[in-house]
Amino acid sequence: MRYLPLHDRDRSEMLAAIGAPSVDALFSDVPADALLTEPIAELPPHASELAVERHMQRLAGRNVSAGSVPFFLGAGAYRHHVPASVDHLIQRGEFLTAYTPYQPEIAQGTLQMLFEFQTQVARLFGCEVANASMYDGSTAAWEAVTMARRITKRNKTVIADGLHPHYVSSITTMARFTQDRIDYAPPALSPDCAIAELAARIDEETSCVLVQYPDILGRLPDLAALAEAAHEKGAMLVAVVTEPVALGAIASPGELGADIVVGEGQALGVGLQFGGPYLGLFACREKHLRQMPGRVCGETVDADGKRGFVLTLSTREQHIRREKATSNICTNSGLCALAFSIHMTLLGERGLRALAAENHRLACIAADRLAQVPGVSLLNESFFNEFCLVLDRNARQVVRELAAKDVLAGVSLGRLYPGDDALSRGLLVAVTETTTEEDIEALASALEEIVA
Amino acid sequence: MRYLPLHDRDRSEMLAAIGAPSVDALFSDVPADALLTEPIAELPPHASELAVERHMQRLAGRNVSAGSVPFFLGAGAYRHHVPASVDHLIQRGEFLTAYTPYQPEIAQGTLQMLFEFQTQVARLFGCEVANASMYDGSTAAWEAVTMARRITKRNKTVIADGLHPHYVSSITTMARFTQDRIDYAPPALSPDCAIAELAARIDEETSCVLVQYPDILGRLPDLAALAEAAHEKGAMLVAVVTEPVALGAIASPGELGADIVVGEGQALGVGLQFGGPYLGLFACREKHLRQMPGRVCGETVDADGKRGFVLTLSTREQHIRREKATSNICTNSGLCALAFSIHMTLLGERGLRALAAENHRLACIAADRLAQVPGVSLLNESFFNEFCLVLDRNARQVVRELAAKDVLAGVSLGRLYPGDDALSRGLLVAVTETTTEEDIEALASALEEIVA
Amino acid sequence: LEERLIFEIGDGETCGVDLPDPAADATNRLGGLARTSPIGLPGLSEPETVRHYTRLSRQNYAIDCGIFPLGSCTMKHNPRLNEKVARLPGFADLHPLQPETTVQGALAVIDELATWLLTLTGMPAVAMSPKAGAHGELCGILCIRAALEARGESREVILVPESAHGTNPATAAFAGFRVEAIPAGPDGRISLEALTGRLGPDVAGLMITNPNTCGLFERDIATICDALHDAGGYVYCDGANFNAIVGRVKPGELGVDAMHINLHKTFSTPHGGGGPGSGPVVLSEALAPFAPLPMVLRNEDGSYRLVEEESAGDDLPESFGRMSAFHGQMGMFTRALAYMLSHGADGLRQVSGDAVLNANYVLRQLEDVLEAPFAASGPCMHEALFGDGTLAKGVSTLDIAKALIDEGFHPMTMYFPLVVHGAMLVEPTECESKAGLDEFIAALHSIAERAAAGDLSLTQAPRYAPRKRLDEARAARSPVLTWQEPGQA
Amino acid sequence: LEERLIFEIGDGETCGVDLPDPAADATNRLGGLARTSPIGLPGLSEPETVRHYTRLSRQNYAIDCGIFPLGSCTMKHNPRLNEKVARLPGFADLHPLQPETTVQGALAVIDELATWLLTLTGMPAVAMSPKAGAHGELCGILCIRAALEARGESREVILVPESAHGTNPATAAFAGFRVEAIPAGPDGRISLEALTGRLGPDVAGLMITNPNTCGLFERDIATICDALHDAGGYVYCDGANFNAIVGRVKPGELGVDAMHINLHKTFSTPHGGGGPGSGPVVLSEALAPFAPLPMVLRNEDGSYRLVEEESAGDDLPESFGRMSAFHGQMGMFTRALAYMLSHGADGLRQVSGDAVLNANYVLRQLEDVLEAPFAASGPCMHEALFGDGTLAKGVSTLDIAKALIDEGFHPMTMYFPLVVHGAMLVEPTECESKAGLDEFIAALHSIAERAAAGDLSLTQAPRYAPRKRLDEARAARSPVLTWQEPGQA
Repeated sequence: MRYLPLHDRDRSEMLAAIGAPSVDALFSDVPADALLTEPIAELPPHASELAVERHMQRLAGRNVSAGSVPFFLGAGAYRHHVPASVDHLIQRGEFLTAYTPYQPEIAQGTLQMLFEFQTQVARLFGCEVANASMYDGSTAAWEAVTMARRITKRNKTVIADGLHPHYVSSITTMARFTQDRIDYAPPALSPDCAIAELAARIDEETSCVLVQYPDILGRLPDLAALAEAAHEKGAMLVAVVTEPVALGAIASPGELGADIVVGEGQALGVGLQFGGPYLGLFACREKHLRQMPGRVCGETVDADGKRGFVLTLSTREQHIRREKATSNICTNSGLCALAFSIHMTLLGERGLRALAAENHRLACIAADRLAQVPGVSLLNESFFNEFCLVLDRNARQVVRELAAKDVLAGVSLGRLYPGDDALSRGLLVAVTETTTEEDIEALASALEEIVA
Repeated sequence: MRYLPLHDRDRSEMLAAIGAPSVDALFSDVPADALLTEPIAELPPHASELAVERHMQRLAGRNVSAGSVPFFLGAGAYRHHVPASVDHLIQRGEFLTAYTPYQPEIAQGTLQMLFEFQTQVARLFGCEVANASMYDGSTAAWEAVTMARRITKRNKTVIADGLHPHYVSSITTMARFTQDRIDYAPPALSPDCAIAELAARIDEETSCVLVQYPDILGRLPDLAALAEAAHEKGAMLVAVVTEPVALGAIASPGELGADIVVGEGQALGVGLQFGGPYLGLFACREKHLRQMPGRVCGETVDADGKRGFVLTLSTREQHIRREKATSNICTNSGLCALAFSIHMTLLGERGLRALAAENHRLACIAADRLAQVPGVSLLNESFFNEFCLVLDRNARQVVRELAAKDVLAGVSLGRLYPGDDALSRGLLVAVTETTTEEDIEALASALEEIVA
Repeated sequence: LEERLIFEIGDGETCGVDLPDPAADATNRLGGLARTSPIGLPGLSEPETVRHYTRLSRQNYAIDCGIFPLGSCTMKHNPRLNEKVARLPGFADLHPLQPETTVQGALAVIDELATWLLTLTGMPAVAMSPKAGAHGELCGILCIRAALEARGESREVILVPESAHGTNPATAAFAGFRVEAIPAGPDGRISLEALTGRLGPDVAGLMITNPNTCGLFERDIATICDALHDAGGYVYCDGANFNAIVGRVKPGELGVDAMHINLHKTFSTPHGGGGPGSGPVVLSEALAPFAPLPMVLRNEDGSYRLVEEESAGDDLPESFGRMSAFHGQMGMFTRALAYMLSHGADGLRQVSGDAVLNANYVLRQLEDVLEAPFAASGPCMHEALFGDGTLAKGVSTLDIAKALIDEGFHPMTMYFPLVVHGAMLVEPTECESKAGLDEFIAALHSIAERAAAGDLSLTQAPRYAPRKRLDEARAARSPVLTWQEPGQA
Repeated sequence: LEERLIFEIGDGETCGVDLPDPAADATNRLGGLARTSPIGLPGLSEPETVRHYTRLSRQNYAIDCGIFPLGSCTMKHNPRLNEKVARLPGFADLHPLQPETTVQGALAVIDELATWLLTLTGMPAVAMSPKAGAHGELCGILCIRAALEARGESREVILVPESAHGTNPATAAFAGFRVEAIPAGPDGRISLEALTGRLGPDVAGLMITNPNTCGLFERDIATICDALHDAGGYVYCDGANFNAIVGRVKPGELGVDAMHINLHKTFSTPHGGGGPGSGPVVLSEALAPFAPLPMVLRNEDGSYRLVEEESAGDDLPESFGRMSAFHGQMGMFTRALAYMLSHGADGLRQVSGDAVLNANYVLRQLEDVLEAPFAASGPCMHEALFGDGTLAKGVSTLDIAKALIDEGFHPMTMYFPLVVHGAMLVEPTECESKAGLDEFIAALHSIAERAAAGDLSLTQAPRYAPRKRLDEARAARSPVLTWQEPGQA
């Protein structure tokens, strides 16, 4: 087998050195009736690289890849152009095949990268500190809820209607077991984020209010007003960003008063990948540092006084603190963080702003064009690169019909909110720099055919 | 521009340091009437990575890639499965973006690899020494002719009829300017390599006889007999190997008496690439070492006595010897040599033999199946992984018709020997481990439809 | 050569991508939220970027550079084939919310991988979506909670052996359980007596690691599972050490109710300097009904469907709900499936055999110079455990580890498991050749001899790494987690 | 850590691929030539292979690691986009002899690239197939020979300036010409007087490099071309230095008849530790009819055809023939085209501007400590040339180069051009930032100061490289080019 270097000759010599008669004899502690003596018959034998590649290509060929058709899906996962150098660099063996940097003297590459990543995330979110990444945006959002609970010692969470329903589900599931109380209702098909109504739900028992920015309908809620309302009641404002590119065009949640900002970093460097692995971003104020979950990398010096980096504050973590840890998280999303950080480094301030501007420009063109289709109207008054169309038919059905015409038209609200009739005519359309004007025209024409 | 790090601010500072008023002023030595003052208007302005990638993808999409259809082309370029680790490793920046190892202390990676490569090539070819690679098989073949001329001080070259016609053309072209005399005639549609007739053409003025092994029709000439005949007249035997995988199954040219063995290494590690870059292999006897063209890497020690490697014997080379050099070759095919060497290392003795056996096994199946098609007969008595079919129609036309049916059926002799009516019904069919039995069946069925 | 930070190299004007600069007069529909302040992100040109990360990478050690014998981490070869297949546009360029008809190949990957996992573990169901081992633990523990709730019971205690990974108690606590420790016996295995003595109506379950973190197989596992079940509890098995037994024991046949599988350990998806992982959880009949959403099911016509909130009522009515957005770590699924197909049933069996053989070889070649507390407990599994008993005063496990760095090797896991003083846990995996192991053993043997002899120069190691020993206490005392412009720190 | 040779690691049994072992009883049709003796090739498992080459690579310096200022080599950034597009199956997995209808996109790449080259050089024709710069030189020289033959003349002399690349005389000699040297004037440029004095009916042509290897633009190039043409000769221009003038001067407008273009220099296809290269040759009206086969032509319907031996009689009747199998370095064409499209007309002009600016900056920042023989000859082009005049006795150009290695930089080109004693030719290219250049300049400045002061420790450099100074004389004296089993050497 190509990955296994031992020979039978090696094995014999090693068994002799050990004093064991056979490899099987090394498994003598396993109950005899449970020990398999032969390869499992239901599974195939080993296969050549060529055969495996063929099999996987065949499966890949049964999918319609986003790049092969006009494509408009978003709703928490965005298709952006990732420079080729990003993928090249993350595939360097020294990054790809390293473990968590437990021996910092021979892991400065990963550690310095994480320190840079933390700084980039903190600045992007307008916060003072950030961690070294988490699984994804949805789990980061739940971690933010638990962090707010630890800080405020309250257990009611108010969730704005514009939070991604998968995030709401994930939080609700966890809360069911931890006795957190969740105050949430799905959105109406309205351009208004209804900040005042939301603020009214915050009370003295509220640990935090969670709001997505831009939200699931592409709307841009007034975070500053919400921060004021939350702080007034001693609650924290947690902002959730699922499209970090937006922050090249709009003010950061931290600037607007958010106490914790979490997000999904997939849009930069990581790619769609059918939903994972993605990249949880987590940032907060410095004063809450020791309540922040997840790994962090910090600066220090070595025995010669040279600057170096280490994983730090591990007293918050599971491997030291066990049942008193701030989180059970062990693995982070290191390689995705690297991809995000490289992409961000290539962009820089100027590139991120230009990228955001280009996304917004194309989204405006698309919104205007699509709103001209009879039977289609634009819900949003404001948006960044994603907006909600209201059709005069069930949007989920329209999406399926368009897929049959090789147009991936967007995400229907029916997919996200099954059983909610009021939302069934909503269609989320995302536009990025990878969208061409021909794509927009193709969607508009196909919609015209189908909706008409 | 994303590849150019200077800013206008940098430029101003640097111009000030230089004492020049502008970048344009640095070009003051260029005749004013030839100096362009604006970007060339006929060429487009710079483009984003996304735009360039789209353009190139569009062009790539206008080709039918070998892997997408049943595929049987060979004739000097073979499609083998290249393990994914080969391409990964050659893309490591330290290999990919290094120059010729002129500073050996910081190029031991490339140099040790070349030393290993030379050893692999020498052993594969059954020779004592090998160089660090040349452009491709055809140019290596010409270099062998000139080397034989230098050694024997004779200038007549006898070329066997089975040498790849592109190689013959390349040699003939060069010989036209250097007054070498070439004795060559194209092959007949015969299973017999006619070694005796070939031997009879060797005389006291012959510097070398060039023979391909296996030859262009897939035949296996008796090198030992030819070596004897050549040596008898004081001529050298130059063997040309265009399918190195064959040497896992058949005896090496060196064992059989060849003095110089050259070849095309593309089959291992390099891939088809529409014909280039490929990999010229060159090996010979140690006693002719100093007449061997091209770069070579040799073992030495450093100031601490540690083993190390350097480019050596440069007194043969153009950069030292100028017009007295053994060749004008400067660049080799280093990265392709690396790919070849890695692939060979993964295979090893056992893997190369297994690979060769699998190629031969599938080729035998294909030959038998295709010979059953009415109007098709098999020319070869012996072959490795490529053989010649004789059709009852013009094979070139058949290949075109099969291409229209999405079957790439092989190389017609009409493509290789245009205007030679006697050969026009010949079709070369190559089969490798990448060929499936379904592919063979697809070709047989399609042939049946077309030839019938 | 020192590598500066991107903030020290780049600036806000430089850019390594080509994008049109925004029109100055462009209108926007940003609802008055247009950014007005700078972000503070430096940009680098592409050549500078490639160099920065290339140079950084060269300061890392990785499995591609040599042995990485971190116990309980299973650092094995990462085939590049797997990277290649994961990047096929048909997998990598697929949106998680595309219509089902356009992602049938992706759903097939999930289903095929699930079938492999079920067959290898002998379990009836698997939750594919957990994003890493600890997330998988959470999934298993929530299944237990959901099962108890369905039974109308509110058992509040999870038993965890002393030697467990720290994630086990953290997970149980995070899910709202009270954690109680169970001690190990002198042979390094769980004390059956202590365990059965503690069982009762308040015990929800046991979290056990098997093979355990002392590198030993828990011989009594079937008995333990029976005892838990008899007492109305469930058994969660930490699958981090599955590499020792893959293809040789089906945990389902031993009676466990839930086990996560680290695809990034046993099935070789790359660790990437700390993630991403992927932690599918296999479940017993008892826990299967409570598995989280989403789930991939096969239709009668051979096509696949995705069970999400909408159809859960029909297909998985007792599901405890969703643990994260979308469908799990697809990028890891393709890699793991390619790995499994490559090895096959025979190859995976060889994996565990060679991994265990290599570990026993290490154990026996070093027990003359290092304390091997459980050497008498029989063969170890895929990890060899040593203590610091033979080290002279003034030399610690940490010094041994750092001295290995100077010999060109990555150190083993230090100070874990906690049950052994100054523990050193060596997991060579099946990917090391005998010649490679012999080199590692020789280096460690020599260091151990120096340590026993009191060679205090070991405390100065590493000397030949990109950094000398780093001051971790200082980093924690006054944390600096982000870069500040000089003068603003 | 030392890296052993594959022959010292592997053996004939180990294998890093999975292939069925041949059936022992398999018959064959190998005509009695079946191999009976072993080859002697070691195999390594895949993990061992990945490690071996990863470790080897780490002993290399490369442009991805830092500045690589080798004069006349133009080591610039290699964009990974280009690697990506070259690997699209539609390019990489294409056989050179596929029917024309199945390779229209590939032919379009060749034609598009040709159009860029023609437009940038102002020439009417281009031969795309030469495989590297020296092969391109040969192509150009053979065109000249063919043109002379067509005129019925047998001129036998090619003039080559002293400062020419060694390939120039080697090429001319290889093509059967006699080579005569033309001296340079004191300002580092070709002596117009010496040149015109030598012209006559035996002179076939001149091989000139412009900008020349002293880093200077040959101001009299148009006059020189006219003189050659008047005397019945042709002008071959070595295009290795085209990076200095791309987008700013069209060599065709200066009167040259042939020029090769190193795609691996000016257009950034990666050097790969010594190749592959690619050397298309642009040709004047006078030489175009003699261009080698094959050639890509555009049909009236927009499709492309490949002119090979078959159709040459119609399309290119005077072609001197084929120089190599197949169609040239396609893998380099795709990369070079992607590079050109990325830069565009404006970007390429910026390339030459920045390259020349960087070189002049280096020249002026170092002329106080290093001899700069042509500093007074005006601005240099993209290379700064220094001599060893300021070095103290006992310290050589070689020592300066090796000392740069210890500072973390790749040295410049040494001892070339021959016209300057102890020459150091620095080509920073446009890909270096000012900050990066300043670091390099500071290091070289300090070394030059030490060299002037007679610091003999420089002769011990490098100290911090994977190897100390290597004994090149020994390697040449008793060449060891292949590994032998111990005891058999």
